[in-house]
Amino acid sequence: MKIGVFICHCGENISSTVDCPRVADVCRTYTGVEYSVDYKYMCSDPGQNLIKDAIHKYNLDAIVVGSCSPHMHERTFRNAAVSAGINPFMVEIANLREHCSWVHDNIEAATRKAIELMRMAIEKVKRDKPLTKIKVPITKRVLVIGGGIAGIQAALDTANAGYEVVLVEKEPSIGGHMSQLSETFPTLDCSQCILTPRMVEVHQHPKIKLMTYSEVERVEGFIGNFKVTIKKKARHINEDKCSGCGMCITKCPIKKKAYNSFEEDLAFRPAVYVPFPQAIPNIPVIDETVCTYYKTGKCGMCVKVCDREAIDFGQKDTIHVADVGAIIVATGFKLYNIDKKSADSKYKGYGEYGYGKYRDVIDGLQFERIASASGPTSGEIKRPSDGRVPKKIAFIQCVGSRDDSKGISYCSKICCMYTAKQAMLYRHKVHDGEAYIFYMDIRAGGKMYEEFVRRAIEEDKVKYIRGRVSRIYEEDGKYIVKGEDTLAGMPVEIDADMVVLATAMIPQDGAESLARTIGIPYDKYGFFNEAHPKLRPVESTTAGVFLAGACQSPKDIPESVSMASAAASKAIILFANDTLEREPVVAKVNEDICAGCFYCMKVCPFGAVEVKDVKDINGIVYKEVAYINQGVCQGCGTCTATCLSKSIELAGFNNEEIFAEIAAL
Amino acid sequence: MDKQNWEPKIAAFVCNWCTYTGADLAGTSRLKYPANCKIIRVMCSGSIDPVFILKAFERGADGVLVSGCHPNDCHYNAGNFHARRRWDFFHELLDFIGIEKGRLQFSWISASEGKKFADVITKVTEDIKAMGPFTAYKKMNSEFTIDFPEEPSELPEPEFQENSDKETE
Amino acid sequence: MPHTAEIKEIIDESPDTRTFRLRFRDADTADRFEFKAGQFAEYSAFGDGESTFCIASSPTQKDYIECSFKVYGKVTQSLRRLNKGDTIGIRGPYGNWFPLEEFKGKNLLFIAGGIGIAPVRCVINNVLDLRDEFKDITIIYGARSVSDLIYKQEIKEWKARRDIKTVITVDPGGETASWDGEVGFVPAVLEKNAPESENTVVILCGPPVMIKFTMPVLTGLGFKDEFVYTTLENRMKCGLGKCGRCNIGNVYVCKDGPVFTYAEIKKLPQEFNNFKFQIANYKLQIAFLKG
Amino acid sequence: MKELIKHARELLENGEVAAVIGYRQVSAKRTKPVIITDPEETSALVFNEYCLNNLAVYLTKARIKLLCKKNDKVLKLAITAKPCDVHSIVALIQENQIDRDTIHIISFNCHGVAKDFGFDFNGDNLASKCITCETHKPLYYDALFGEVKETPQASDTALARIKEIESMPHNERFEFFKSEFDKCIKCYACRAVCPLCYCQRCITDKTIPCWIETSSHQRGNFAWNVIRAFHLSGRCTGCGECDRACPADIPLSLINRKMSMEAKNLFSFVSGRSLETPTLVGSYNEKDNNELFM
Amino acid sequence: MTQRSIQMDEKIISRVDLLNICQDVIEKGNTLLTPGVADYSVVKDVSNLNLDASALPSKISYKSYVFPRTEPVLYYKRSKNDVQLIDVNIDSKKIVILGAKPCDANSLNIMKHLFNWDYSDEFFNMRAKNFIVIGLMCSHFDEYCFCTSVGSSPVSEKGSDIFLIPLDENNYAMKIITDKGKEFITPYSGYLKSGDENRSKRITENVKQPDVAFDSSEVYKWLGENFESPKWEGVGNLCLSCAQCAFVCPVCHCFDITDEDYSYTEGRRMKNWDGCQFGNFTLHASGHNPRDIQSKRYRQRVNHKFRYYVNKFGEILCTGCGRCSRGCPVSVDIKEIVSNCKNDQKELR
Repeated sequence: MKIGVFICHCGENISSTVDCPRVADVCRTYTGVEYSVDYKYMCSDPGQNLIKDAIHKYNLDAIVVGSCSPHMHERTFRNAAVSAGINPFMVEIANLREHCSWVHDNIEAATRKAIELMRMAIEKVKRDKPLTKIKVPITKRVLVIGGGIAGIQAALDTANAGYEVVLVEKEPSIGGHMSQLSETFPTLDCSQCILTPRMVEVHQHPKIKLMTYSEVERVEGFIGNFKVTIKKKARHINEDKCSGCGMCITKCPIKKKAYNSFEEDLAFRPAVYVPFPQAIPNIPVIDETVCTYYKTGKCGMCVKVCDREAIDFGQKDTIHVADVGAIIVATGFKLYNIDKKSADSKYKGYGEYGYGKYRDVIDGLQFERIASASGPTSGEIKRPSDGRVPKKIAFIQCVGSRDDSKGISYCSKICCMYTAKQAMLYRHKVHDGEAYIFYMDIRAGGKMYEEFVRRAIEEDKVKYIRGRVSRIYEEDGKYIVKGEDTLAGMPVEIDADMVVLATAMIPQDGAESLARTIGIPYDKYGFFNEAHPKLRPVESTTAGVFLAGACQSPKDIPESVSMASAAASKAIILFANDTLEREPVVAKVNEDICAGCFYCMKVCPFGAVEVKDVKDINGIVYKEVAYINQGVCQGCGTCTATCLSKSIELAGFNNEEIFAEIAAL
Repeated sequence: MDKQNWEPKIAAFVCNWCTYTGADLAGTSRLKYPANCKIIRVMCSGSIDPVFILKAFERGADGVLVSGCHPNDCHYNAGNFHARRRWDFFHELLDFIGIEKGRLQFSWISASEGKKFADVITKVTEDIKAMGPFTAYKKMNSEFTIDFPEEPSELPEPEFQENSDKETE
Repeated sequence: MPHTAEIKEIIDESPDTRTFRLRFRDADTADRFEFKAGQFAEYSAFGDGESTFCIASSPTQKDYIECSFKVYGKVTQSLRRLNKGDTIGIRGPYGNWFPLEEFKGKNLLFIAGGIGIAPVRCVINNVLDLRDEFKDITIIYGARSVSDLIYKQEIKEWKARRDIKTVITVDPGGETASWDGEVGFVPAVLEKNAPESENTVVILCGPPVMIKFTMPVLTGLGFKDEFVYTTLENRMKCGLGKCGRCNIGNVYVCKDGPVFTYAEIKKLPQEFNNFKFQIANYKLQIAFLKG
Repeated sequence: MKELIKHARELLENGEVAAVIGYRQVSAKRTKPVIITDPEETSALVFNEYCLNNLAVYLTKARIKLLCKKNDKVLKLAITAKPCDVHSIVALIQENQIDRDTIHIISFNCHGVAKDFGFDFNGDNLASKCITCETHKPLYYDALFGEVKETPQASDTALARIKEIESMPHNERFEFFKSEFDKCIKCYACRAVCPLCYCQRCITDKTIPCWIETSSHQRGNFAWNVIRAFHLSGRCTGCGECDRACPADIPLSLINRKMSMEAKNLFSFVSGRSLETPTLVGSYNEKDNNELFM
Repeated sequence: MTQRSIQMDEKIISRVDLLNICQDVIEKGNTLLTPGVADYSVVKDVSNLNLDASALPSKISYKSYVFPRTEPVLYYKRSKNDVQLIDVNIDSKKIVILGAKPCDANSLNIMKHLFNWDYSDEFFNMRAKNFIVIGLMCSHFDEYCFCTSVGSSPVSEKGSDIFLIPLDENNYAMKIITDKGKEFITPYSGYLKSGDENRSKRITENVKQPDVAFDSSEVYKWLGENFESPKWEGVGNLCLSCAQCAFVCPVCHCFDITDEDYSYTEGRRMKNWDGCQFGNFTLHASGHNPRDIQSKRYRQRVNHKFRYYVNKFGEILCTGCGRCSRGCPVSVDIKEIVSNCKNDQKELR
C-alpha cells in the first residue's frame, strides 16, 4: 500500500510552532509512505493539485493530510482525492492546527506531537477500507407535529411546494397560542384576524391531511422512510356527518362543570364544545369526564338535537399509520405555571405572588383573553373576581425567567414586548387606569420593537419600575405589590387592582416524551436541540427531523414563522432528490460470529438493530443474528463497544483502525 | 528515563461531536495546554471499548482520558449514558485490581467548552505527572522484550529553536 | 529462524490475489535455497504472523521465488499492505514434493481450480523446463470468473505453445463478452475433454467441492488412485511436524505431506465427513483466522 | 429423588421433552453432568449436595438445536437446576440465548452445596456462593422437589478477602492481582464453564484486530482476566464455576463478586433475579452516577 | 518393573541430607521445583519442603519448565523497508525436580520423540538436557489414576534420573537410574549410605496400585476400527471445549505461533500452548473447519493419544496421571471413556 503524506503549513498557523519539513521528513521513513511533502497551503488550489499530481505520479492508494481540523477541510481533501481516483474514505486528516500548533508554544514539543499525530493517522489509513455512500429512497410526505402558527406555516409551505403533509394537533382545533392572543406587537393588529385565514387554508388544502385531537404514538424508521403511528382520540362526534351547526353545544345541559381552557380557565364550557368559535375543524368534542351520559348513561340531549345523527358515544380512539419522509416538530410552548393546579414538579416558585390564591393575580395569557374582543369579557378589561374595571394594574416581568434560584436561567424573550403591549392595550381601553411594569431589563431587539416600548412609555404613560417584586398580598380588595425600585434605590409599594405576571415560556407538556419517541435530543429545560446552534438551527441531530417555533427555544411569532418556513424548505430540499446519499459511517454485523444476545438492540438509540434469521442451504433457520439497518444507523458505534463478541464494526472507525492508532501512540 | 525530564504519555479518546469540536475551539481560541495528550477521535463516547484503554496502557500510556458530550447533549441521544454506565464499572474494576483512579479520567466537554478542554487536559497531565510513570504496567510490558542494538539514528538531533524552551507548560 | 527476503515485484493477479516475487536479502541464502515442486514455505509479515503458501515458482528458476496468496485473514491482509522493496520473512522449504522423477516418460494431466493453480503452476513450469522428458501434457484450469483467473500472462504463453493442451474455463456466469475459453465447472469440462488415462499422472488441486466432484469423473475415465496426486494444505503453523495442527491420523501433513496420492489419502481416517477426503488448499494461506 | 426420577421419566415418555440434563452420581461425594434421552436411564438422576455443576452452561443455542430436534419436531429441554443455577437461566433468557418456553426447569429447595467434590458437606466446606445465598427456593421453575433444610452456617471469607484487598494500597493490589493472574495458563476453562460466556467466537480468539494477546505472559494474562471480569460485570450471577474450574486456583470469583457488589451499590441491580427487570448492560438511567466525569 | 532395579545401585539418604542437597542446588543458582497443590513451584526455602508420596498430583504438570506456556522464538524490528531479526537465547539453567510423581517423570521421555523427529527442537532439547528429575514413589491413587493401564505404575522409575522410595519418616531409598542422575549425585556422595534393595522392594511391592482399567492395545485396535462411531457424540455433548485437559496434561504438546508488537517497530514471535479441544484450533482462514464439532475434537484427542502417537513413535501419549479428568469442569473422565469404548452397552460420556 502506497501512502502519500501532505503537511500543510497553513500559512504560518501551523509552521510557526511545528517544524513542518521535519514532520514530512520523519513521515517519509515510515513503512508504506511513498511520498511525503510539506506545503504552504494544502487547501488552496495549487495545494490540492499537488495532492492530485502526487496520487497520479506515485500511484498512491491512500493519503494523509496534516492540516487543520477535519471538521474544516476533510471534505476538501476527500474531494481532491476523489478527483484523482482515490476512494474518499482512504483519506485521513491529522489535526496539526487546532490540536497542536495553536495550543502549544514549545516548538520541539509541538513538532514531536505533530509527528506522533501523523504516525497515528498513517497507521489508521493503512487499515482504512474504501467505502461507498449509502443510497436510501425517500417518501415525499411530511409529518408536522403541532398545529400552532409554526406548524401551520410549515404545513402550508410544504404543501404549496406540492408535497403531501400530515398535520397532527393534540387539541381539537389548530391555531395554538396565537389564536388566544388579542393583538400582536408591535403592529397591534388582531391576532385572530391574521391567523384565521391561514387556518382555513390548511383545512381546505388538498395536500394537507389534518388530524386534530390526535397524538404521535410511535416513530420508527429513518430519514426518508419514517413510519409514524398516530392515535386519533375519540371525539364522540362523527366528523363526516357533523355540519358544525353547534346545536349540541347550545343545548348541552352541563354548563358549569368544566373550565374553558382556551379562555385560560376564565370561563366555563359545556361537555360538548369547540374550543373557540373559529375552530378548525369546526367539529365539537364531547368531554367524557364531565358528560352526564358517560356518568349515568342518561341525558343524550345532544343526540336529540343533532339532526345529522353525528353524535357517537361509542366512538373509540383509532390508530393511524403514516409513511413520511421528514418530520417537522412544532410543538410550541406553554407558560410556567407557578403554583397552579398542574404545577410542574420541576419548577416551584413565586408562591409569594399569590397566583391561584388571588383571582385577580393572572398570567399573561389570561390577560390576553380578557383583552380579546372574543374573550370572556368581550374585550373589556375587568377583574376576574368581581368584574370591576381595574384602575391600577401592576405588570411583573421575568416571572420564572432569568432566575436561577426559583425558575429557569434563560430569558423568555417575548415578555418585555407583550407586557408593553398589554399595558398599552389597557391604557387604550381604560383611559384613567394606571399601568406599572416591574422589569429587570427591557429587551426589545427586533424591528420596531424598541420604538414600540418607547411608545408605551412616552405616549401611553406606562410606568416602568426597574426592580423585582418581593411579595403581593391582598388588603381591602387591593393587591399590595411590594417591590424595590433599584434605580431610585428605594422600596416601592403599589396598591393595584389587578396583577399580571409575565411568566416564562417553557416547553409544551410531553415535549420530552415526544423527543424520546422521535429520537431527538433536548436540553435540560426540555427544548429540542438543534443540530448546530449557528449553522443548522432548524435541523435536529436526527436526520430528517426538523424543528420549528418555540419548541426549540422561546420565540415570537415572526421568528416562529420564519423558522417554520425554513424547516419546510429543509424538507423540500430533502424531497428534491428521489434517493438520499448518506455517509457510509454505519455499523455492520459479522453474522458468522454474532451470538445473538441483542445487547446492540437494547443500546441502539435509533432502533436500527433488527433480528435477522440466518438460513442454511436448505432454507432452514439455524440462527438468529442482529442486523443493522444501514438507513437507520447513524454511526455512533455504541453497539460496537457493547457487543461482547465484537461482532459489530463501525465502518470508517473500525476496531482495527483504532487499535492501529493506539499502537502508534 | 530520569524523573525530572519525564513527560507522561496520555491518550484521549474523545467523541467527534462535542469534545473533539471543543478541542478545536480551544485551538481557535489559542488556549495553551501541555502537549502530552494525543487525541483519538471516535464517533461517540459510547463506542469506546475498555479494551482500548488497556491497549493504550500496553503501549506505554501513563494515563487515559475519555471524554464525550454532556448527558442529554449526545449527538446520538443516549450513547454517553451507556458509556457512563460502562465506565462506572470499568473504573471500579481497575481500582479494585490496583490501577489508581487518576490513571483513567473522564469528562464531559461540550463543543462550546474550549476553555474546559484546555483545563481538563492541563489537569489530567498534572495529575499523571504527580503520579509518575505507570511503572507497574510498564514492568509487565517489558516481560519478554529485548533491547535491539542501536542503529545510527536516521535523523539528526533536532535543533532547538529560539523560543523552544521558553516555558514548559 | 526465518530468512528475510525483499519483495522485488508485486503482481496483481486478480482483485484479491497477489503474487510476490521475492529475493533473499542474503546472497548466500539465495544460493543455498533449493526446493522441489510441491513444497511449501512459511511467509512472515512481521507483526502479524506467519502464513503457509506453496512456492509457486519453478525450482528451475534460480533468481527468485514466487508466492501467490488470496487475501483472507490477518497475515494476508498485512502482506497486502507491503510495497515493492519491503521485507518479508521466509522459512522453508517444508514438506514433500511431487515425484517428478517418477513422472518422467508419462502423460501429465494438470487440473486446478481457483488459487489451487499456484502449486500446480510450480510443477507445470518445472515440467515445461524439462519438456522433452514427458509425454503429452494437458492443463485444465478453472476459476469463478474471468477476473479471478490468475497467472493470466502465463496462461497466454501456455495456450500459445503447441506442445501442451491448455483448457481454461470459468464458472457459468463468470464469463465476459470477450471470453473465448470454456464456460462450465471443472469436472464437466474434464469429462468433455476426456483425456487419455493410460500411463497418465494427474496433478489435482482446487477447492474441496471441486475435488469432490472431480474424483468420480477421474475414476470414471479410468485414472488410477495411485496416479492422482494432490496437495493437502491444512491449517499449519510450525511446518516442522510439532504443533499438532495439521495432524490427520498418523500423518503430520506439513512433514509427511502435503503431496499425497489419492490412494494414500483413502487410507487416512475419514475425518471430514462431507467430503471423501480433506483438501483445503482452496485457501492456501492458513495460519491465521479471519477476524 | 424418586419424584425427580419419576418426573423426568414421565417427561421423556410423554414426549414433552427431548432430553433431560441432570446429574448422576459417580462416587460417594461426586456427581457429574449427564444428558439423558432414554427414559430408562433416568434412574441415574440424582440431586444432592454434590451437584456442583451449573448445568445452565449446556443451554447454548447450538446444543439446544442439536438435542431438541426429534423426528422433525422441536421439543422442550428439561434441565435440573439449583436455585442459583436458575439465576443463570434467567440471565440467559434475558440475553436472548434461550426461550423460556422451550426450557423445562426442574429445580429444588436447596440448602447449599459442598465447595468441591470429595469434601464432607458441612459449614467448613460450604461453597462460597452458598454462604450468602438468599434464594433457597428457586425464583422460576416448572417442577420443584426436595425438602427444605437448614443451610449450615459459615463465615463469609470471600467478603473478608475483598475487604482485605480493598484496604491495600494500589500498588500492592496491583502486585497481588498480577501474581494471581500470572498463574493463568490460558486454558480458558473459566470461559468454558461460565454459562454467560456463550459467544461463538470469544473476543480473545479474534485476530483482526488482536484484542487480547493470546500469549500467556503477564500482560496477556492481565488483559484476559480484566476483560473477562469486565464482560461479566453486571451479568455474572455468581455461580462460582470459574473458581472451581480454574486449574491454577486463581480467585476469579473474587473479582466477579466485587463487581456484583458494585452493580448493587451503583445501580441496585442483581443479575438473573427477575425476568422483568431490564439488564444492566444495555439500559441506562439518566440519573446514573455522574461523579466520575469532570 | 521392580525386577530391573536389582541391577541398579541403591543407596539410602536421610531426609536431612536430602534437604542439604537441595539447599546446595539452590545456592548454586539452579532452580529447584517441587509439586504443590496447583502447580509445581520453585522452592526458595528448603526448610518448608515437604515430600509426601501420598499427595494428590498437582493440578498442573511441570511440562511448562521444558515447554513453556509462552516463549519468544525470535525478535524483530521493522524499519522502513527492512526487518532486523534477533534470535532468542535459551535459558540454560539447571532445573532439578524433587519429588516428581512417577507419572510425571516419564513425560519428557514421551514428548522428546515428537520434538526430535525430523527437525530437532532446540528449545526443548536445551531445557530437557538441563533437567534432572528426582522421582518419588507414589502412594496416592484415586478414581482418576490409571498409570497402570498405560504401562506405568506408582513405583515406575521410567523417566526419573534418580528415584526415591520413602523407607520411613526420615529415610529414603535412592536409586540412581541414569548417567545424568549419577553425574548430579556424585558431588553429594558423602551423604549417601548403601541401602538394602530388599527393603525398598518390600515397600514398592506393597504399594496400592490402581487396577488396570483397560488394555491399551485393545483400545488401539478399537480406535482404528471405530473412527466414525456414534459413541463420540455422547462425550461431544458433555465436553465444553476448554483446553484445561491439554494444558494440565504432562505430555500434550500442541502450540501456536503468533506475532506480537510491543512497540511501534519492535515485536516478538511467541510460541504458545494451544489445545486441540478449542473450536478454532483447526479453523482455516476461509472459515472451513475440519473439526467443527466437539465430538470430532474429542475423537482427535483420544485417537492422538492412544493410536496416532503409538503408530508414529511407539508410545502412548498419556502417563495415566488423571489430571485432565480430575480437573475437568464437567468431570469428563478419559479413563472411563477409554475403558468403556469397547463396551457397546455403555456410552462415552
